[in-house]
Amino acid sequence: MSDVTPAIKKRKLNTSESIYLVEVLKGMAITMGHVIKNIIGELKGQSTFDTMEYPEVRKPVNDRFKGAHRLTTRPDGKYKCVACMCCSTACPAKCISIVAGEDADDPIEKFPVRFDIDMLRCIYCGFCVEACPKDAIRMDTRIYEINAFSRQDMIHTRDYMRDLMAGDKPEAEQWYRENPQHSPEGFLGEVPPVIP
Amino acid sequence: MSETMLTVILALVKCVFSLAFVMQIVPLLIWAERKGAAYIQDRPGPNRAHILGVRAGGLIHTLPDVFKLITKEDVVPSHVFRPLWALAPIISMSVALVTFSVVPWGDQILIPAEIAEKYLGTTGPLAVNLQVADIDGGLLYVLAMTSLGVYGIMLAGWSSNNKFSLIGGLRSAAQMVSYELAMGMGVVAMFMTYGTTRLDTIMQIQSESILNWGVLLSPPVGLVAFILFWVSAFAECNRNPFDLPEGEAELVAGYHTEYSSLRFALFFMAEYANMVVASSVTATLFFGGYNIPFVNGAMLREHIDLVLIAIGVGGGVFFLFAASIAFGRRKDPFYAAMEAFKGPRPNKLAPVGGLNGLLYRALHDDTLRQHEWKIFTAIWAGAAAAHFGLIGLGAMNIASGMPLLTEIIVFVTQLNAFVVKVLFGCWMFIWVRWTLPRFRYDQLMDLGWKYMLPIGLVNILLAAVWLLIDANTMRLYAAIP
Amino acid sequence: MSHDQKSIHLRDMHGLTVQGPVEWTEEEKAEIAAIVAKYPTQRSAIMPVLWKAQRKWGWLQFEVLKLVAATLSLKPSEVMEVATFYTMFKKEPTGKYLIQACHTLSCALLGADRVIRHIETKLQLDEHGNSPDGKFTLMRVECLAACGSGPMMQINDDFYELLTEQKVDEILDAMAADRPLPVPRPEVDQWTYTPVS
Amino acid sequence: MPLVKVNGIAVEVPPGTNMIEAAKKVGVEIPHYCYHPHLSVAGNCRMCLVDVEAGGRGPDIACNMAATEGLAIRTDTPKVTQMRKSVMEFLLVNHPLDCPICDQSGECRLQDYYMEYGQHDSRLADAKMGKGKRQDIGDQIVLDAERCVQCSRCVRFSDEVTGTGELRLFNRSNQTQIGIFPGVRLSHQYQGNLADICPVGALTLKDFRFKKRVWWLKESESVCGGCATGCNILVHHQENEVYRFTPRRNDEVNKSWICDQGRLSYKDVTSLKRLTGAKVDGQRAELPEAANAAALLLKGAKVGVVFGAKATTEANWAAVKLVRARLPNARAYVIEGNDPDAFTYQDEILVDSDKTPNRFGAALTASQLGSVGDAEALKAALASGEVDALLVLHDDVVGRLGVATPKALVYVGTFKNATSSAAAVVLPAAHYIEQPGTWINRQGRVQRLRKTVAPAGDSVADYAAVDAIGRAFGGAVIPEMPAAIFQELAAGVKALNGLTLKGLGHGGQLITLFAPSPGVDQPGQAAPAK
Repeated sequence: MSDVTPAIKKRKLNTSESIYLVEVLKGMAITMGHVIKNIIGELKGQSTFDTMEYPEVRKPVNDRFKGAHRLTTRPDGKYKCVACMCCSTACPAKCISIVAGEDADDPIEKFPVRFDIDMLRCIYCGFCVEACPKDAIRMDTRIYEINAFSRQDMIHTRDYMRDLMAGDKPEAEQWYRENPQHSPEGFLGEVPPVIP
Repeated sequence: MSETMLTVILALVKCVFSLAFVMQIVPLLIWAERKGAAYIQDRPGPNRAHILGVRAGGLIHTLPDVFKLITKEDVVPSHVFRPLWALAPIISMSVALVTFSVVPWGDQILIPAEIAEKYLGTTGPLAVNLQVADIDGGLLYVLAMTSLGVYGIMLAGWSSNNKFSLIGGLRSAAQMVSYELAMGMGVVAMFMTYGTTRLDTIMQIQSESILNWGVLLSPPVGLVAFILFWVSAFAECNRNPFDLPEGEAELVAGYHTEYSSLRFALFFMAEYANMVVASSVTATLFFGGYNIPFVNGAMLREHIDLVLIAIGVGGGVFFLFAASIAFGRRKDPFYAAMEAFKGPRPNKLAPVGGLNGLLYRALHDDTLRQHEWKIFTAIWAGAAAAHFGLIGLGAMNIASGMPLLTEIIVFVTQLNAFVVKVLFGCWMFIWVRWTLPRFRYDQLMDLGWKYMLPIGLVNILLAAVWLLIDANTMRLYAAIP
Repeated sequence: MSHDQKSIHLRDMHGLTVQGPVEWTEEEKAEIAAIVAKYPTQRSAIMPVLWKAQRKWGWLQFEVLKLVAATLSLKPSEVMEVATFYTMFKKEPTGKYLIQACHTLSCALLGADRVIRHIETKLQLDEHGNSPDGKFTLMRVECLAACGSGPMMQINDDFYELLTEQKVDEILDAMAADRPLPVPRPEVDQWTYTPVS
Repeated sequence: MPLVKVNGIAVEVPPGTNMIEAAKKVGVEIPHYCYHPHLSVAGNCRMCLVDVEAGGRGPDIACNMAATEGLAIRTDTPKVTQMRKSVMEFLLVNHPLDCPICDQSGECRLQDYYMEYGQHDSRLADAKMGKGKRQDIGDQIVLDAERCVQCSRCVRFSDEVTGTGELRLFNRSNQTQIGIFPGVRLSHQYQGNLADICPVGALTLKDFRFKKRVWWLKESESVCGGCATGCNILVHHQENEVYRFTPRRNDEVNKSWICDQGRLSYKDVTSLKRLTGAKVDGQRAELPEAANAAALLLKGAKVGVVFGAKATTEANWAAVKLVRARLPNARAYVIEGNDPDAFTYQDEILVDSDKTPNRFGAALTASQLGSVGDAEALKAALASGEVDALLVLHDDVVGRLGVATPKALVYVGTFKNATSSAAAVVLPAAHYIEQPGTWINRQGRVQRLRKTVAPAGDSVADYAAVDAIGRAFGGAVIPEMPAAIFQELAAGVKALNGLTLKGLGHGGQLITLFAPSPGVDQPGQAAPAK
């Protein structure tokens, strides 16, 4: 009869086990061992804990870890993003919405008036980063606690994503500064008359 | 000052002291429970709350806890039977506190005649018993009071008008009734052996020699009685592995499901107060109470200079050792870990937040934990200095002949011995709780009725046999005034 | 330095205008009519009329192009198309002496760079190739078909060949002082391109 | 007819056909930039180089290769691929890497062919030639000279189609760039076509600039309703929102062009002037409710029906059926001329003076009721009281004729105007791109409308609005499906006999119209586009 669950055979306790006290004391020795080990560790200043003291100490994530998105800027502080919408086209979750605008004072005419990512929809696939021709969006922040008190706040806006990493200077920007001939402006040459 | 007045004042002072004793240990136990659990489970435990950067190893956490429990809304569910529901936590707490009144926490303090006559208006020296209620049936009183504790839990469970609470209460009642018996058996064996139920007399008997300590009396009667008593104490206090009234998984919370705010706090504190009382009674019955092994009160009084030297050197070394460790810990492993994290860090996370953090920042510019360890270094070094200073002062005073000071030093020393025993007992509670799993109801009943009760009965028989054959025991009987 | 041909709007931004009123005199109109008459369509007369305009005003400002277009009943853009195609139509004012120095292979091998640098330092030319007094303008140009006698340069309409630093000094000094110029190409036979002994 | 061979496939084409078109016939695409079927052949992009097997010598450009007997070309040899690759490399030497900000990307020939034939590992070491970017050269057009590949399509367009000749190629060699004479802006009304024919992003439409990436847009066929020409268009829309109109090639009607007014008329779809809900006495009402009110007004009254030159033929046919079934004594009117708010521009290229897209359709159906009155007749009838209730399809009768408003005025229309505000009952009709139907243009060509996006608000197709009145009278007057209505229409109207909706195809069907009434142009007389 295959549908009968075989009975679980209990192991017979030996004498010392059947008087609970010995086993209890054994268990208590184990736990006390942990206590002593941890106290000594604390006194010696070498933490023996398995836990991490989270917000201050973070689990070091891999360099390829895909954290919250950020928008990079050019040396003059403007967005590198030119609202080409490659990212929103590539996005499988359709969570990026961009509204393009025209910057009349800039040789790079197009810029994002709005650039919103709905982080509730985002699946962190990183296709947007792959798709971006301008290195304007990156997921290298290593920020993994993306949370808010409202759905509205879970939509990361343009300026938020720019300021997410304020103070941090990625290598590429440094590189552009040192190699201005390769910067996007280098190709454009003469500034033309501007559309009123 | 009349004799009556003096008695009343002394009684009041002792009451306050005993209440304070229990209530001061409770927060310490809560901390010990959390930290002990954490260390057993290889984690740091509470370490966030701080006052200007000092966290005192998580001790500060109790303060916000208390504040939270006091300021929380007192929710009274509409379906409870209000009078009993309100009474239940009070019963629980008060019973735990009242039980402590018969436990002696020290030898007598003998106030010399000249001081007593001058300030207290007595004729001759005054001997103060360090015990609130010096009653004949001390042990029976303990049994009586602890069995009252079940009412708190039972009434809470019943009056909550909630099936989970009711089941919790029922379990508690059943368990208490079963283990009350085993405990009683253990105690009967002990007072047969001691020949008295007066706790101060029992203490006097134990003072004579370490061989007179309850646990060693009439082997194995004392030991078996201790085990019976101690196991029953776990059940009486509703502590793991016998904490059936509180089943998180199956009973939501158990008998206190409907309680919040300070009413819940009373249950919570009652549990720890019970632990203190149970430990105190155990120490008194089986481990010589306030006695230091091999050294009784008379010896302490006789060699007060040696005692001072021992305390001075031992305490000083301890404090200096603590200071040196604190000094060495100014560079915390925590910071090594923090620096090891080589990623960008969002601005929104600051190491210190809130008003407390702002204050701290206004005062200091080093990191929080470095600051804390600096303070610890200062505290421990200061304690060492104060310790040496006080001991020196005491020595000078004794040299100039101050018997009252001798009495006080003896009292403090014995009290310390008592506290150490009590705390160890409490630690046993915690230790066991985080080691063993909870018993099933039927296992609990099996253990109580099928094993512990027969063993208790046999133990009584054994005690009786010892009474008949052991001259030493007879000598003890003779010593009773 | 050559004309900056990066953007056709650049010259407009200089805000430069030609001297005098932009209109034909009656005689000129008659001459233009004669030129136009030589061709089957009016459009074919663009080049001669542009030449005429360039001689008259020195360079071809937008207004001049418009006048030419109106004269030939064409669209201004059609005239401009032709004017910008040919480099010898000047779209920017130049000095009295326009020096066009060849820097193509033959001349370059024979030391054109040295000569051009010499001219630049001697005349203290600015980035547009103009001398401070506005008298000279230097352009580097491609081959002007005098490869046999390089290095060479063309000043206005005349070729100066087999140049050396001394010879350049001699020519430029004469021009600067408004003295009669050396004979343009005395060294070479005009037709056989063989040096005159 | 000469027989030519493309990649070994023989095809017979009319003499003089160039080989790009011949290859298209056998399904072979020859890439090209400068060639455009409606412009002269310039042959300067060199992208259409093909290998001539027989009938010629060496590689040659297909666009300038007239079909002659025995001509055989190949486009699938490695040599051709290599030639295309080399041409692409030249074209891209100075082309900026602007694709992310370029509106053309997604419909850019340069992108398409680069992916196929590009020199993917660039050999270019020098800086690119900078040219004028973002020049404002016209009301509708932005010029980015850097992106230009000098195909000269726009030059030929402004020379050959509009004849204005503003755009030229200036300078020479690698400095060649497209431009206008300083100060002379584009002045014609066909500027949008420049953006369409530009194979790259040099000429882009200001109106569409940065609005939407084209790969997100869906294209649906329709017909422009701006004037009687009936230019074929593609409606570009996404998620029920219309972003632009572009011309759809129809050699008989509009070739590949459309005027700017028509191009920008997509804005009317979301205009605030739309009627989006039914109204009874100025109060918002549900459609059946309003139809009931209309039926009450018309029942027993002396009804005049004004057939709509802007309504679909189906709607007019529904009106005919309504009159026949329910209003037997009603009189029919067709009012010629334009609404007061129509644009006034007209020319000889495309834009007709008549701004109604379906005048013939209206006249043709109205004539089924016997005599058809004109504006004067309507005025007189209203004045004399012979007509005291009007059913108006789209026509702004009140605004145009200044007639005294009859008590019972039922208006079926898309836009608010004087008539809609004077009407007792208003039934909202969908915009013409929001409904199926047919129009008959000035040539007498029956062209098909399609539903491209959902109707705005409560509006319904205009034949459905008329049918709603019929239902209020007690029963539907026309079938529900557009094909069935057209079948009935084709059977009922002599000129349309034998047509089916499907048979109209993409380009429409020319019909023989009835003898024209005075003042109406002879259909077919008006020339198609130049």
